[in-house]
Amino acid sequence: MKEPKIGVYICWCGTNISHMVDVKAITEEIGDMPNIKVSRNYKYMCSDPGQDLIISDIKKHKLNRIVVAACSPRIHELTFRKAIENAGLNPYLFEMANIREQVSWVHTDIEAATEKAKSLVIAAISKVTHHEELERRTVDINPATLIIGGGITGMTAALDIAESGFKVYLIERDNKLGGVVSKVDLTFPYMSSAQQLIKSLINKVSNNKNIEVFFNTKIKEINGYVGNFETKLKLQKKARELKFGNMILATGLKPTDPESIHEIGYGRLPDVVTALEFEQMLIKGNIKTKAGKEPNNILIVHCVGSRNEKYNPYCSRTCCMTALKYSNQIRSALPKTSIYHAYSDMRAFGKGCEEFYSQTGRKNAVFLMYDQKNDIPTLRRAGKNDRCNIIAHMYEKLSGEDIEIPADIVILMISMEAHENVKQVAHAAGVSICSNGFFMEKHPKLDPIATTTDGVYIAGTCQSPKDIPDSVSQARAAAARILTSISVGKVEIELTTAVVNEDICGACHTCINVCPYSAISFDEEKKVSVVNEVICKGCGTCSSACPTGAISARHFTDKQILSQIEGLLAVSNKLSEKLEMEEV
Amino acid sequence: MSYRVNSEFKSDLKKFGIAEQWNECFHCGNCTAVCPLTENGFLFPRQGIRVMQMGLKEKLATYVDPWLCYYCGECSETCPREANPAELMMTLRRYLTSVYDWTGLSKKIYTSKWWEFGSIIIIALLIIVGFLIYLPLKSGADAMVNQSGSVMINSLVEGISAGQFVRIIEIGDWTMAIIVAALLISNILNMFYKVILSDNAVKVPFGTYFTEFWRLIYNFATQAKFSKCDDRNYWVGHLLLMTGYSIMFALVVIALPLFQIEEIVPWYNWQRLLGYYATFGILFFLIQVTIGRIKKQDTKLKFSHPSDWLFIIMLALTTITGILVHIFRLNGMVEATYYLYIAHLAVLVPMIVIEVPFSKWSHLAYRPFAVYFSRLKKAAVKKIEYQRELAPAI
Amino acid sequence: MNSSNNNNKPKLKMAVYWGSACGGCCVSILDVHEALFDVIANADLVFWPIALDTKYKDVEAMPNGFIDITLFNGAIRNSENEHMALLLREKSKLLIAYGSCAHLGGIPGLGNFHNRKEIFERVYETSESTVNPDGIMPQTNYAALEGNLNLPEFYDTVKTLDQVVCVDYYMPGCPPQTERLLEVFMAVVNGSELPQKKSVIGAWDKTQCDECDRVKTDNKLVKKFNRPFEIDDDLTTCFLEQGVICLGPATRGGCGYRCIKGNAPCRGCYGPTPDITDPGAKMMSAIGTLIDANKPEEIAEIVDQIVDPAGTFYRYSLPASILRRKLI
Amino acid sequence: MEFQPTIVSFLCNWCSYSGADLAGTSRMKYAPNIRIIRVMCSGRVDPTFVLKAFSEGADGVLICGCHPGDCHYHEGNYKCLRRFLLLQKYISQMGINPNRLRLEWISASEGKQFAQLVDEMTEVLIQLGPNKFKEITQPA
Amino acid sequence: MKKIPVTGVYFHYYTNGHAESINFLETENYIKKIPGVIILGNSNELPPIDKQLFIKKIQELHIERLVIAGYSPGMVKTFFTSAMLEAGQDAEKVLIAGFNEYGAIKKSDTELAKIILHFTIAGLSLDDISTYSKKPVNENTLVIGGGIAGIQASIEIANSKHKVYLLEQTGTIGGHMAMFDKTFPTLDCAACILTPKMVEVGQHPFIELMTYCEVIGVTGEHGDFKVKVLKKARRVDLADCIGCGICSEKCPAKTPSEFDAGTTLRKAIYIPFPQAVPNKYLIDAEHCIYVENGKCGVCVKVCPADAVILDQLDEEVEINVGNIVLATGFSTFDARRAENFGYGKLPNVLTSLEFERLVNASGPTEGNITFRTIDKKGNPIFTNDSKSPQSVALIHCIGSRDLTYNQYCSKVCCMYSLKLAHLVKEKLPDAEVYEYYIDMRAYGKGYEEFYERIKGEGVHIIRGRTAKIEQTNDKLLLRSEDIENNRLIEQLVDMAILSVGIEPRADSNSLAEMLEIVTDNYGWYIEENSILNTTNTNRPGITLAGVCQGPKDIPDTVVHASAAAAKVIQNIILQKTKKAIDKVMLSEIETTLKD
Repeated sequence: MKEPKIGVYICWCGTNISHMVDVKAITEEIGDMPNIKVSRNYKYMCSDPGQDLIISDIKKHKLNRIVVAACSPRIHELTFRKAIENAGLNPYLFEMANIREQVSWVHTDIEAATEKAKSLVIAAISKVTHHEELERRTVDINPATLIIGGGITGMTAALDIAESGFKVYLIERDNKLGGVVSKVDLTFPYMSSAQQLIKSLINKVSNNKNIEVFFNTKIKEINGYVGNFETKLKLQKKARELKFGNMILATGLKPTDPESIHEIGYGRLPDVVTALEFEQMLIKGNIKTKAGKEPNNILIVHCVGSRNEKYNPYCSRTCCMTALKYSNQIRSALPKTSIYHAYSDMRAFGKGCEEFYSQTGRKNAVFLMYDQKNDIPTLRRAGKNDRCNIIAHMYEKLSGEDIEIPADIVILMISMEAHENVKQVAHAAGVSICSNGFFMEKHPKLDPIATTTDGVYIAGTCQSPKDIPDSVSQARAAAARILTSISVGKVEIELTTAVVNEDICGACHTCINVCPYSAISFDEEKKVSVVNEVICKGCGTCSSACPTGAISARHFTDKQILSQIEGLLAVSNKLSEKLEMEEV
Repeated sequence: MSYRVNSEFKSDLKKFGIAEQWNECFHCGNCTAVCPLTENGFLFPRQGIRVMQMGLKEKLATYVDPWLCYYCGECSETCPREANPAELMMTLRRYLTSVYDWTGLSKKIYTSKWWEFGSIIIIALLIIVGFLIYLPLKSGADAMVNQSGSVMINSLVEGISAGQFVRIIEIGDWTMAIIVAALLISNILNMFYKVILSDNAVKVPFGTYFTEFWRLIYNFATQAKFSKCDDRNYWVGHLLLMTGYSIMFALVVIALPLFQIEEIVPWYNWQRLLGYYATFGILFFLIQVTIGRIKKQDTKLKFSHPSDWLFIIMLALTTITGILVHIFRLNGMVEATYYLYIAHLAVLVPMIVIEVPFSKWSHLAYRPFAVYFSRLKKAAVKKIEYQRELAPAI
Repeated sequence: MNSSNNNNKPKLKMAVYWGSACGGCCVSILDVHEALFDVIANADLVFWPIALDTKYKDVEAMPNGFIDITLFNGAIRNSENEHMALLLREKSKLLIAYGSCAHLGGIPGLGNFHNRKEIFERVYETSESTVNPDGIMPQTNYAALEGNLNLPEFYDTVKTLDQVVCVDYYMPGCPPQTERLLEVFMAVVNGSELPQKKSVIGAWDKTQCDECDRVKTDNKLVKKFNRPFEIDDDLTTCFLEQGVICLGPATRGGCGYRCIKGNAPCRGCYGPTPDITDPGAKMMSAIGTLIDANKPEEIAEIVDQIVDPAGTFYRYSLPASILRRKLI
Repeated sequence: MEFQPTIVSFLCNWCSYSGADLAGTSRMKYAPNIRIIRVMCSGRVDPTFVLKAFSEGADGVLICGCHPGDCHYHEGNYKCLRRFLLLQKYISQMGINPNRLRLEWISASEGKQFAQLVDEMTEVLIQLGPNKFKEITQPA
Repeated sequence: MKKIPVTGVYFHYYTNGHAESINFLETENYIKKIPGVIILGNSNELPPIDKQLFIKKIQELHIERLVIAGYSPGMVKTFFTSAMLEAGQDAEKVLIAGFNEYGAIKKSDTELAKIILHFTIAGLSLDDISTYSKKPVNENTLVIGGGIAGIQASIEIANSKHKVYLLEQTGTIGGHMAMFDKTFPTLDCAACILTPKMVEVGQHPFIELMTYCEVIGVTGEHGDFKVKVLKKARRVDLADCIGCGICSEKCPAKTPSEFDAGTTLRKAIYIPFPQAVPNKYLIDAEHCIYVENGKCGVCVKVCPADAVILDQLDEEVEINVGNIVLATGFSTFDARRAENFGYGKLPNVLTSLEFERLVNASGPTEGNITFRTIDKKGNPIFTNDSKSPQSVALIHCIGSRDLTYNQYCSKVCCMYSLKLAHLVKEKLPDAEVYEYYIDMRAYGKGYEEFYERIKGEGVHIIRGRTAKIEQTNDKLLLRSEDIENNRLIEQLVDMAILSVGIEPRADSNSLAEMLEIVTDNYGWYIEENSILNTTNTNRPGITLAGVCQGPKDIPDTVVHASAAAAKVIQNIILQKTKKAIDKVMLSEIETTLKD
């Protein structure tokens, strides 16, 4: 190893860091440490001038290790690596100390924050001293794509890719395509026909030669890595092995089961129906009570299972507008029926939606506001003199009155939940699930379609509740990524993999089953374990499990982490010594 | 107690109004906030819209809020949904008038043109026919003109003396006044029952009835609340009308023998000055309103219910006939004076009989009473929101 | 053995000393049997308390660097051990930590689960065979009638040799394999290029498993930990796969997997492979990984079957481990 | 001056480190006693690291990973849990209060929980007092 | 032609708010000629006709299938479904032919309307027709607008190794997002997540950045557009400028900074913000003293790199591209228009955008919330010298959900207001914060949870729109109804923030005219299909990305931009261009249908 010449750069992040951390003091102190050739601070390290500063220092001082203390490496690690690479240095001879998210933003005492920042910087220096050069590698992309879910999202994505001339495998758990949209009559707010739309889509998918659809199929296991995934399908009679380069998860939604919400009386009262059940009535043109009568009063309860800690804390995004759609549809067929909406906030936010809301109001729908968090309308069977089937009781917030609402049919705008097979799919595809049960995206704002696993994209309601246009857009966006990936044909792979030191490996076989990706195999000839670095994702579990220390996790080696620990504690060690001396 | 919502109620109410945009309201609260007259406990117009949308009929009957509104129109002007809350308040006033009216005539008059015009025409016809048969014009016009050349108005009728004629008209006046007052008072009692007694939330301390009574008189006389509205011109006009009308009413009904005399007193005499003031007051406001209602620019005059026009027309006709009677008298035109006098009565009487207890004019009583009742409600400690002072949050 | 006595070269001066040791290491030297002649032919034994009557002051009298090789066995338990370690370091060109005790602390190192007080109490008071009504405890200084008596100070903590002095090489084992000793000895005698200082000699870089001929499969998951007597050993399957903790995977080869050949699991006397900071921790990590359960309660239940993790994983290496001793 | 413990913490890159970042971006305040080391997965956490931290003077060690079932690498967190339980038994044998070593699950959305955890652990460690191990492992 | 079942066509004349309509009569006459088609009538009433009579008609004419045609005829669909059911027919055989769905809105779209209806009668969807034709597509793409949508679309396309011209009107890319402090609901700082993307754009080998440029003309068609671009004179040489900032320091001319939403002043030679890409200076000709009267020129003298070219002239260049992505974004509602809130008159009434800058660490006060002051020259600005407010009110829906201004919901204001409330609480923990809202639209992933969190932070969140703001002494008086608690509030606060809605850019209509695409009543660009294709426009090859199509939050914008990119990449890969449906001749369609 060459003698380390380290450059340390501490960022102010405007005032984000500098208001809580004495950046200058750290810079000075660090400058006196051994091996440190350059120690600087700058207002915005991530800006072009900031990066230029590093680049010119590398060239001028022949630096071979860089430490940047700034924000979270999850934000700017790549930026700096690129800059360092531009300066001709291997991008992995670099370490970031997170002194913003972990220090300046979360602490209030300048002295303590500065001390902590200092120890983080020293730890990064200690670690970077042991960093090694890692070389970039690429793999080819298999042009086929796997799409899980044959709903509108999956189909749109499939068509976008297939129409561009690439193979798509479309996996559907059901025996037909269409998903939830196929159970819907019309779309809001322009009231186009969901049925016509989905039928035409199904038609196109079925006629596209590039799309192979698998019905009644569930994915158990997916192996491989971006560009080269594979899965084995168990079909009725034969097994089928699929190889593909990318995949889109579009597993869709599951409507909440309203039976768990006792007040609402689903299952107990026959004329309480869910939104999807009501869609069936609309498709068939048969809006009747169970007893076959035309309803005089219809109550639509919004937010059933949504926006309530007991059920789902989130908003299901589409129910308000769907409810308004029902209101319009009922009005067209039953001009005299009273329509009541029990809602909590009218979320008419999309294009044309506010207008739709006002249009619905004009058609004599009564909007009654309830407290969806604490006071769900209570439904009971009506008495003989009530002249209706069901009476709903609730506190109306806009008037401040306790009211009762007569109803013959009650429609529940049930919330959307992630489909139950999300967990299984997530496990197979190696993506995370967030607290609400939906797939976790790579970044909630700037990358809502990618996941933390390369080559795996999510689209539609499996990411979060959304309406058809938004699902379709997301499907398109995912398709864009995949088209890019296919047309470029190559992808760079993970560099921070595990590696086996064959001179030490004792052939104990401990590691082999530890790897979740089966990246480790045993070389019978050499009698050592071997890591397939294309499959390896660099979690480092094997490295910890290896009793001999033969496996090391690149960029996170024992040596690197142990020196990081030493570095971390160096400041407090010195400090406590100082304290003791003072006490003496 | 929980109220049962009823979306059908809206269609009942529709007949009392012109605009129908109230369903557009999404309850942002802008109208209430912008209203200079609303206060805690009486949050209008939004709550009125809410009660209307929900069809809470019983609740609505306990409301005095619509009477507290003087229709400045600011709420409608700033309403983001153009839901026209001010016009709803107007509509609710019409509706409440019919609610207070126990005879049920009010509802018929408001909601049916046949009833409205029919009742007026019948009363007018009765008066015309009655005059022509029982109080016909004397022959010999010259006898009915005095030295100064003006018509002696009380001596036009065949067979009775001037004194007798005044007496007959006075009796007629009083009869009319008593009937109208009886109807109005019974309606006010009905209002009192509905607003105060049947509202379980309100228990008025007895003393309050007296301590707050001055408000009734004060508001009747000044429409002080009205002056809080931004457009003070309108309040001035309205005050002119109100005083003018009251003076005229006093002169014609209470002081008829003093007012309707044979001799023409000089123009600076009190009767004539009062008369001119009243006529001016009425005409001034009438013209203001008529132009406004035709132009439809001012929010409060944009929407005219048939009853609004009828009221204007009747009042205008009364005034014009009155002026003409005066002019003809001065010029000694006997026949013209007589027939116009009949015409004057044929307009005036139905106007008072129909408009005061059953229609638009009833507000002369309901408004001050509403102010009075609202104070009573506010004094009733049971419901906290009436007690709340207008105060910042927390 | 190919002995090559080069007469032109002076004989090596060799010393053997025992610190806190059982004597097994010295015996292992004697175990060279007839090869002893080769040793004698090439080396002069200048100091070996177990075999020769050389006094400490004779050693003190030697010039610095007089001894070519010192095989120091035993841990540093008391001040005498420490004194001798320092002395021999001064006098020796090569100081070799010989055997597990000098290398890692060895069995005496288990004393680090206690401190001096606890040990004295046990030994001089509470042990079943002790009769000490006066509660007499060893003192470093005792004014007897005959004059002052000095005893070495008994330390709280057992140390490895390299925690006291700088060590040139380590020869692991409890005791080291005699063959390994001879190989090392002959290498020195023949003037072969010596390995990098501080390294382990007389053992392989690879572990026991590399030599071990028991069958190992990929499936090492353990549902239950057994003690050796609890299983019906099939004599061919890897101990770990039978649920018996064998430190073989984390222990250097060199002994010829003798314990395992004797159907006993490896206990780790040869110490860790290079680059391992803490062999016990490494083995714990490996063993932990192999537990076949995901629920915390289930895992805890399985972990509880390892009665004494510290004693099991650090049987020979406690003083050399990261934590070194129990905190009392 | 009141004793201020030092906590060395190992956070998995995907959930817990993001969770800590979230605490940062959400400006949730917590005790400055924690020092975070990023590892790719809690499964990377070797007992050696923990012992090293204690020996270097850490008063507490906190390991955080994804919630069970959420591991970015499928089950690295389970492996961490298994080692952790064994390690905890070992350190208590060595006279270290097992409460000085904690394993917690922090997801990427649990910034708040992370902040609370740090505060709570700091409090516990203040109660326990300084870790004396450094005196043994790093004799003056 | 395929035999079709007896189909009844009903015209729903209701035009759904559109001022102009297609020629219904002509369409009726056209469709009548198709065998098997019976016109059943028309109406613009709701409900359309007498149901019993209609049922009778269905039965008499043996109608097997119904097609309702018109503007969003789905509005009345259920009437016909139930009528079919009652007439004993298959209720599911009611089809919708929505003219507006596919952009047939104006009279001139009548041909398109015929096609739509004809297709529906044939049981097909308009999407079924292959309107693509093989034709070489220029692989270069023009992206207009350098906000997050334009950035995202550019990166997506450029990553597929096709050249992108990213055209931006101002001196830097970044758009509105760069101005924001934090982004909801995760509160990551906008700059932190945006600047890496901006840098990526700046360094991308396949992106040619054209800042300070405007499109002045587009000719050609899909696959081969010729775009005339006006390169406005930057007056600083991009290659030579080293970004040292000495020129700006010395420049005597000051003007309100656009980037800081006018909360601070910048010089006439300036860099929009520190992380600007490209990070080079430019001269704002409108405020430059030299440009105005030929005197000054300080910048030229001080520039160490001789990069200033004061007499540089605008330049016209032409670029050839195959596709155009429109990502022009939005402008915020001018709060001066809503007079009752006193913005522009009362100094401490701020727009949300101003507040974003004020609370931003890189803003005028380094993130301290202070009162507005007037500097020596009379400019209202923010400095650290003035005091901080003790109470702050946020008022939602300014310029949105209001028929006087814009009827639509701006989609983002609720959430950003909650975020701003949080930021106030964070910076001024003792300050009281009030939020006045109508409906809380916390619809996205994690939004509702964020709303709950803000409620938990002690912000007073009040349902009820504030009607007006008046100055009383040194405080602002807000009058509102607290709807949920049945009371009126007159709240005195120190500062009020107006959550202004978003509007189409002022030039959106003129740009639309130049590009021959359609806008809606407000000025948002209309998508080809509101459900299945929200990125295409009526003109093939011109794609929409982000807010210019309608209000969106950041995640939706990013997804939308990526979706737009998908279409472009697809076009380039396939080397096929799309014909506009209305350009596909009717006779051609008829031939297709016969096949």
